[in-house]
Amino acid sequence: MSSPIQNKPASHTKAAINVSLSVEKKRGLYRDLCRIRRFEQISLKYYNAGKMGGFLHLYIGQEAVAVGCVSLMGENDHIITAYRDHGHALAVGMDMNACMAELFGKRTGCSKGKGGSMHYFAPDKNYWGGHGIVAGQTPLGTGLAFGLKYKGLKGAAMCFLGDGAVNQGSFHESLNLAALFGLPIVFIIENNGYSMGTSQKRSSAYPGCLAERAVGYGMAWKQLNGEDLYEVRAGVHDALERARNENKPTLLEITTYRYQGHSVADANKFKYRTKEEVERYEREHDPIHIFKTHLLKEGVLDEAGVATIDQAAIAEAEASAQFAGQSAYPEPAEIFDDVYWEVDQKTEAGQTGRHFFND
Amino acid sequence: MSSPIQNKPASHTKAAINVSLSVEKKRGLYRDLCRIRRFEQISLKYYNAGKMGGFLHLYIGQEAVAVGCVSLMGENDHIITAYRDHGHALAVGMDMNACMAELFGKRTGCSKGKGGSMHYFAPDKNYWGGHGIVAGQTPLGTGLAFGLKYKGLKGAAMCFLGDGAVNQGSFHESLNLAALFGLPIVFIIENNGYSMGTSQKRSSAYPGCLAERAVGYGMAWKQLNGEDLYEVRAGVHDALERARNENKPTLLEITTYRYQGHSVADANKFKYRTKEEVERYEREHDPIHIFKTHLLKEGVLDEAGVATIDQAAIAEAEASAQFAGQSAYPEPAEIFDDVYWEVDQKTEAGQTGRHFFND
Amino acid sequence: MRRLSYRHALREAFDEELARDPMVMLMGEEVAQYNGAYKVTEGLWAKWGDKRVMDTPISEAGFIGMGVGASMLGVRPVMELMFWSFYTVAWDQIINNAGMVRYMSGGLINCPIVIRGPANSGTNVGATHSHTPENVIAQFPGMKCVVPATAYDAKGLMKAAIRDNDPVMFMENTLLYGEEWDVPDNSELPDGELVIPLGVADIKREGSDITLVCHGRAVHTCLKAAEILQSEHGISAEVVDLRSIRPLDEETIFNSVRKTHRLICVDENKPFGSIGSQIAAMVQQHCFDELDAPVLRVNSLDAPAFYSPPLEKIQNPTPEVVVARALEIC
Amino acid sequence: MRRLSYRHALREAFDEELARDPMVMLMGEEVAQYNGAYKVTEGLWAKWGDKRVMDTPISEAGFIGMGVGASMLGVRPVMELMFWSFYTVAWDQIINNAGMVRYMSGGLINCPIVIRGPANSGTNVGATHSHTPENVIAQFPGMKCVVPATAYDAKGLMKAAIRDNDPVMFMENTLLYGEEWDVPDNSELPDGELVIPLGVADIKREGSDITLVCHGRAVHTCLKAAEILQSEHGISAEVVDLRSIRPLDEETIFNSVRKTHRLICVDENKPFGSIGSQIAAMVQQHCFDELDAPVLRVNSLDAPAFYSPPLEKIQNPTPEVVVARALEIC
Ligand SMILES: Cc1ncc(C[n+]2csc(CCOP(=O)(O)OP(=O)(O)O)c2C)c(N)n1
Ligand SMILES: Cc1ncc(C[n+]2csc(CCOP(=O)(O)OP(=O)(O)O)c2C)c(N)n1
Ligand SMILES: [Mg+2]
Ligand SMILES: [Mg+2]
Repeated sequence: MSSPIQNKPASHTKAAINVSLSVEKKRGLYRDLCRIRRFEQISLKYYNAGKMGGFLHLYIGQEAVAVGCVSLMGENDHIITAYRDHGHALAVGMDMNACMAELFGKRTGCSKGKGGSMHYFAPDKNYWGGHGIVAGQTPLGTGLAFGLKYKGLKGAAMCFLGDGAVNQGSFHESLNLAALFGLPIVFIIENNGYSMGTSQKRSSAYPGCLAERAVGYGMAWKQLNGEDLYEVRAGVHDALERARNENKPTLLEITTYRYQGHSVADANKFKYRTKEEVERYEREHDPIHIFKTHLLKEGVLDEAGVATIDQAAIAEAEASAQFAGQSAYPEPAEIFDDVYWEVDQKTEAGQTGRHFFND
Repeated sequence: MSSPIQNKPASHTKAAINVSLSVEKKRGLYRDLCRIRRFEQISLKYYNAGKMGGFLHLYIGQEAVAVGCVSLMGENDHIITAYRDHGHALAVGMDMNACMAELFGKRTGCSKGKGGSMHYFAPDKNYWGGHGIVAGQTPLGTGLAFGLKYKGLKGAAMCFLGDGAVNQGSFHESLNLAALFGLPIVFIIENNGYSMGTSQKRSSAYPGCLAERAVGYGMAWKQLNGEDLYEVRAGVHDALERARNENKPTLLEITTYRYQGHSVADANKFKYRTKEEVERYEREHDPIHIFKTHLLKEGVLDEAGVATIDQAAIAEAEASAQFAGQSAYPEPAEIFDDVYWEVDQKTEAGQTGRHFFND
Repeated sequence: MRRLSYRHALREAFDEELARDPMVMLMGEEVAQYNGAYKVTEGLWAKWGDKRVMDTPISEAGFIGMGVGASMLGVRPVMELMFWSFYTVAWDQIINNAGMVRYMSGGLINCPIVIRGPANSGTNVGATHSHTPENVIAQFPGMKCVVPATAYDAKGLMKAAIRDNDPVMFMENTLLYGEEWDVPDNSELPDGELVIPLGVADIKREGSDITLVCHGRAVHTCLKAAEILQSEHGISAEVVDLRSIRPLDEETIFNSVRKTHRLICVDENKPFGSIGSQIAAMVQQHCFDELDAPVLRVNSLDAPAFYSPPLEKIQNPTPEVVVARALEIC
Repeated sequence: MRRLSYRHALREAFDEELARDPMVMLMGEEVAQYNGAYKVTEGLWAKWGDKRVMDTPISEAGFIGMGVGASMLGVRPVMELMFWSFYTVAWDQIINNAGMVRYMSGGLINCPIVIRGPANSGTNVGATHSHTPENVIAQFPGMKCVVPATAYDAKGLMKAAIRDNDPVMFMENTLLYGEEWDVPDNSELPDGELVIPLGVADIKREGSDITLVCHGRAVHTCLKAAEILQSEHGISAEVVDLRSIRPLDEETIFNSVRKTHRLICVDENKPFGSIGSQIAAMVQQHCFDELDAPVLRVNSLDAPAFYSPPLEKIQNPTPEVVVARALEIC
């Protein structure tokens, strides 16, 4: 019943949605992959230097999923994800400076220092976060699709979640709502094999794969290999078209892998899986390497072009850290901003009655 | 993929679990069916006479499900259900007087007047309620199965829920936990076609039937026709044996029908479904009538025997209402009983510090 | 002036707001085809159709989260919890998503939603169905919380709640749905409609000897107590109806206490952390020298809701208890 | 006397209780093979095995409800919420099932469970991960709620909580896990073990001029404030650590206030409906004539938790703020 992982990328490479990509667009996708990887590597360096607080969940190893999916977005397509959200943020075009400054807790951060690593948002780019409660974003994503349909816009929502998140009730309620109401949404399980230190087998019961949870809702589903950006694009495109044209949801499971620990604070990262396993993925399944190979083969880039893009990404990431470091922290008075819209806008409603109870 | 409803009861009638029933046991099952029906009809009469408050969700039309399932219970089998709980309560052998007195809000009620119609419990009979929050009992039922396994007892839990309850997240979390941990449980969807005024089609997305929600968890499932007590027993027996012997869960969907409104207060009971539909079920699918037909055919009872059992049930139910009417209401001081075990038992822990904050 | 039931007043508010703004829509279990479990939305599905008035499955976390998500795109869903008690299964979506996404996004997002439904005990439906979560909700900066006591307030506050650009938790009362009050027709109003701003308390009865601060059904308990105090004890009680818990009109409370020098807070929460506890804490701090007696609180008796009708009746504040407490400090 | 970290003290409590009663078992996300996200349960899975120390999927409603169900059969699960903040997705199971099944069954059932985990802000993990729900929980009759401030208290209270036959919500603190305190070895104790009854406050510092009532990490804030008050202002502050919120040791609070006549309640809740609000309401009522000044409250500043480290730091009560408030009324 399960659709096995396709290891032969050839067919995807030839999918119309990939063939139609311009050279410039392809180079752009490679640039996106590099920018995400370098941004995160450099954020890790500054995390370790004590410049940030809280969590830092790195996406390194999974980049082709976010980049592939986001590259398919049109004007009325929206995305939402969990706390491992830097990749999606940079892919939609959020400013790297603002992203890094957010990690540093600076006022110039994309959430003014209020959200941190787990809470990047860019409504102007159809990016709705960045959410810390496992699967808590899935009803919200369903709501984005609902909103599109309600407003009569032709578009789709992509809602990302992890393999551990499939066991939260809110996700299942979302699947039923999406299927029942015919909502234009693609749920995308980024299956990196582990929820923190727990392997897929130890957290989930499933027949062949997790995407089969869709069966009980009569929903379409498919498993894709996330190491190949072309496969991601081909499979997700079909699901997006089903959403946009037929108002029908899909549950996709995209297999992928994270090289780092669950978060930077993961002391057991080589206990619940071996170092060998991680290294094998880095060696044999790295999405950036695989996409690079495609582009070299296609003649879209040569080795020098590849290096130039990567160097620029490193430079941009380092510059963003400089920017972040030099930015100011928020002022104490800002603690009470952004709690209530009406208060922020100084409307009458925002000034009637007491809103804050300090004292 | 869906297993179609079996309309030919013959095979079930001949199932070993049914063939092995003694004449006395069969008469007992018929008695149970009548006692539930009559208890509820008479409770409705007294509800309408203003003797009760709150909700009264009647089980009339569904009796073969509770009676069939409970008749399979051994020493270490446990059950739990939702608010439509009178049938299961009487089936496990709860005292009819205590059940009626509970509806009247009397101290002699099974929950001392604290629970009401939705909250019958009899731990001594392995009956764990009676729960008002839709699907809220499903993690508890999973816990009963977990407790059995933890304690090394060979038994199973049966956890009942409605067709509307399948769309609560807690139910799905329960399915995953039960399948993942290998718990001895049978989830039983009593599908009466409606959740309040909403038909199954308007509340749930599903391929062929609701039990197929099990597929995504690799769990066994089956659909049964609940109008025939023999079919219920045959199908549930298999699932119970799987639970007891293999520690494997099953999701059963038992189709059934309620004749009354969702609760006594259902003003729309002939709007979301026609009077004709209800009457057709009463005429053609009544579980008591169908079981009676079996027993008459088998020579287990004759018409006189049937009437005697029914008369006794009416008399018992009327007597229970007299008992309830004559019982005393709880005293105001009892409001603070049964909040904390330690306080009730007057242990040291129950007397250290303030537990109640009146004033 | 027309007499209108609390239920009907709410329905008018929905109808008017549905007409005013195409982004306003209603959703919830049985709100459409069934006309609402308590008939609050009666006739609206017939009038406005599937798109604007929508039934949902029994998936409170799912559909409330869905409404929150849609609100980020500018839809303005008014979502019914058949009982507010069922907030327990949707708590994460309410508090973390509706309540905090604005803050965590540094103000990029706002959620113009209303979550509404009855939030009261006293109808013998058992402990799980008898929550009064206004105190639980009002603790969270980012949330607004409104509890109308009359049909007039219900209509005017609901219209303000729907227009508000922050999440408003609107708590109704099954015991009041059928009660009637004067509610002006729009044609009788200077602005042509009834909108009552959140955060403004209403003095439901003026008095000089003691202040009774209350909200929701407790307002009527206090009004009865005030009558008894006046007629039987010659004590003049002022009844301050908060109407909105957050934002809170503390000035009206403080001014009343400065006048009467005595305060009882009456509400149907369980005592620990009740709205009354918060107000007592505020008043003793800000009116310390004005108080001639300790602030007393009258709450639901501190146990889960008792099913048995006569017992549940005495669990909630009664006029007699309020009178007895008042006599202790007057 | 040994020095033991708060984390290690808890681990000892689990280990001893696992040894004492075969019905005691631990469950939660990553508590077994991973040794706990905060290493509180380190080594216990290796020692006690799969049955007694069990990993669960990320299904808080499911596994907490499962534990509640098992507890009805006599199992005594100690369930970890990786953060107490995740109570939001399990709220129904906690409050309606664990908290009310005893009442609704007329006392036929009890749920001997412990739900535990860190419940604090201040670690820059954002608003959704920084809930301090002791005030939300303590509102519900049927629940017990414990918040230890030291390793000593953590061990003794945890052992009492596990033995308690009612549901106990046990709130730890990530900022204290690594801190060390004196904790006697069992061999040094007259009873051979350390068990601290719930409902008994602890005077962490004696004083005569003002009382600081607090719990959890705020105890240490108050102890520092008390030192400053003493050394810089000659004011002698008494620090009362509640330890247990429900049951609550009100006598110790009242006695202290009767001695000092001044009270500040300090806790890390948001202000509205904080534990401090409840205590202020109680104290002004029961010690009205003893108070020489209004009861003040110091809480977390009234906004969701700010991520930015320097900002979140000033959101929570600091010794300086407590001192400043104390000087207002001393
Ligand atoms: C409701 C809830 N429970 C627990 C957590 C703690 N937690 C954060 S991430 C995580 C693992 C999630 O794994 P997965 O869904 O596979 O996503 P991944 O981290 O692999 O991207 C856990 C347990 C949380 N944030 N929310
Ligand atoms: C969480 C929750 N939401 C809503 C309700 C109100 N409610 C009670 S029963 C019911 C319908 C349930 O239908 P179903 O599961 O099919 O069971 P049936 O009544 O048919 O036995 C609803 C909506 C509730 N009790 N709990
Ligand atoms: Mg994962
Ligand atoms: Mg049903």
